Amino acid sequence: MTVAVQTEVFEGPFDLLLHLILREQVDLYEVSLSAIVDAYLVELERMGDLGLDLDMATEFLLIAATLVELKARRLLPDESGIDLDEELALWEERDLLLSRLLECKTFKDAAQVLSELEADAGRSHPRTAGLEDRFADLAPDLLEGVTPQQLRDAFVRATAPKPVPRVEMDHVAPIRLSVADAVEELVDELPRVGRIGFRALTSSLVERLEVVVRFLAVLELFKQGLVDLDQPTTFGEIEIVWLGDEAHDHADLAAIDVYDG
Amino acid sequence: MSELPDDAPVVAEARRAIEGVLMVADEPVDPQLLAQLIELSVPRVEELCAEMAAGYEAEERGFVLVRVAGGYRFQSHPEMAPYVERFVLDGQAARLSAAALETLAIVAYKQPVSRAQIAAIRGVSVDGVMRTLQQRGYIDEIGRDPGPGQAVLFGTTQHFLERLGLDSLADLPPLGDFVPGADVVEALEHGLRIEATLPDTASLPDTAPPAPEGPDGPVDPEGPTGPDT
Amino acid sequence: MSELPDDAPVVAEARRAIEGVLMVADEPVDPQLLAQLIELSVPRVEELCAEMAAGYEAEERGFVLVRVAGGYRFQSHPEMAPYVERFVLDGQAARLSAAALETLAIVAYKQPVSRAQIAAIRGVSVDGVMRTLQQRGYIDEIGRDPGPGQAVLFGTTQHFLERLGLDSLADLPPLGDFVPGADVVEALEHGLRIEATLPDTASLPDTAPPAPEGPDGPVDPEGPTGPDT
Repeated sequence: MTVAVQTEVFEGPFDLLLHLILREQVDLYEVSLSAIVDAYLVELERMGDLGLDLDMATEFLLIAATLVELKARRLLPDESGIDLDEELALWEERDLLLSRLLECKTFKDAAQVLSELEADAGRSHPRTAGLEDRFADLAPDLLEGVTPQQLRDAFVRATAPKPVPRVEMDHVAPIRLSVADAVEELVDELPRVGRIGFRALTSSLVERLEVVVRFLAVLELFKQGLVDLDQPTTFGEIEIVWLGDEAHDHADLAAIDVYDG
Repeated sequence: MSELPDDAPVVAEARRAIEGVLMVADEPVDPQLLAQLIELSVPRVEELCAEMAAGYEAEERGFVLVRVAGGYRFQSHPEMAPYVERFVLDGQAARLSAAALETLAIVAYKQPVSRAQIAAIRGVSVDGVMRTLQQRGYIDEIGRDPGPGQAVLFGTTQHFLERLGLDSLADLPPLGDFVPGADVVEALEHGLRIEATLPDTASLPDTAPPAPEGPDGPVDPEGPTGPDT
Repeated sequence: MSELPDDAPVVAEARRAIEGVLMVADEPVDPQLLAQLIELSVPRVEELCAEMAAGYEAEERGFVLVRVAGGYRFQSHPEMAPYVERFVLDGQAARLSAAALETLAIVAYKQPVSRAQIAAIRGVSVDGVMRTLQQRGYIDEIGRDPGPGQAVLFGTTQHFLERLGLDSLADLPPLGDFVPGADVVEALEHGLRIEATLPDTASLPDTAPPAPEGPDGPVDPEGPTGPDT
């Protein structure tokens, strides 16, 4: 089951963020962006090994994007350029993220206790032997009230295919853009420009989701060794450098289909 | 008791272990198996069980430890039968569990069928349920598989037909349209994935026919949570 | 024991009857039903069961009498697990994954709750995990949201209580116990600190929502800031 993509340590993006902040005592403003992105990349890679869950991957990236946004504001203290509404929105975003992290932590701890309860209870096994034969005739007829129709329905139910574990993607469906498409665009575009900043690469995009998909596509290319990612200065722009040759064989990109539900 | 003092802790532990195991066993437990579990000799185990049985009787417990069908098991004390009878008559929900009904349905429609075949369809062990059904006289052994292993084959009984008000098996409601498609059956039998073949997955939640179409499985009346949240 | 001498035979018989009935039960038996069977009051039955349970423990039996999911049943003693587990090996359900446990915790504490609400808290889609939990009988659909969309609402089952050894949901440790302490909140706030860039920092405290609402705070009505935002 894909959602059971359980890395040993992190169950999801909140988890990783919780970990980064609480266990590593990371101050997101004092650590370099690349460290955080690296941590997320490592997680993505681990997830990839286990069969990537696009949902979770996207969520990871969204959180990463939020963090980048938070950091970006911090790093560009151009007061004239920042509009009040945006600033307030940022605060709201932060508080939302904060309360979600707290909620996540609460249920994580609660789950731990439930798990202990179950483990304790699991050491004791119930008696289920049931009725002894000598009482069998006594019990009222168990088929009382059961119709042949119900029996047929039960058969249909019993023989219906059991849900097959698989990557759930339908709910990401209304996307007009897929990672595979984005990769294709990039493979088309990057050889021509050679080197480009991520910001420039996404400047024409309106929706956050599009940016995320683009980001995911960049990561995919990085994973495949077709681009190099560089962040020349701490907190700086991410630079993407094309490593592949001019006419990259698209067939090599077949693997991306994994993302594409 | 005849143990030497040194033996006492071992014996006490062995008794507890036997009590624990017999409490959860659905079937009489072979003394051989008990001996293996608690690492004592079979005669020693039998001696212990006899002592325990006598002990329960002496303490006037509501249960007894008996040796039946080649093994030991706990059962209610015969003198408690009036209470147990009342419990059976008033208390026990007088209906088949969903699991039992499904198992019975499989036997009815697929007979002759072996336990293993039913377990394969249901995806769980069906021993307990099969025993109940047999105990109730709804199903019975009707032969043996000629193949290797000679698995016992089960079928429904005359009593079953009577209870359902049917003259013969031919009167069972036809499965008709509800028979899963050949691809589905095959996929089930081979434990394969069924790939969605509908062209427009985005519209699936609304248009997908009820049961066993896609890999999403039949049970999601709400449709995928997602875009509509 | 506190019974008057006159009471003694009645009590002894009641104990035996309870033992006998529980021996043939395959699920926890409601004290109400026991009371009816042995013609004593429910509190009296509960008192007796508690005494019996304490008695078995004192006698170092290999089994225990527990109250779980609203009823009484016999179980093997947890200390006998090493023996019993070798015996009931195949009956062992696989442990729940961390994801499943966290989802289960949300359902347990927030029920009735919809898939979308859970996904909002978890930050990931929970469809697969929910299906696993439902298949394994821990949760079930318990109704529909009266609001628009009529989302299916989920809650925990009887089986959940049995698996966790709880008598009722009231026995769950209070959620308040798990709300992160001030140190954690502070660490998180620090980690997500935004340095004010507005000219007038004094106005910030008003506009920024105060402290986080904590886990019981409003769930993001828009669902996860997921792919669909």
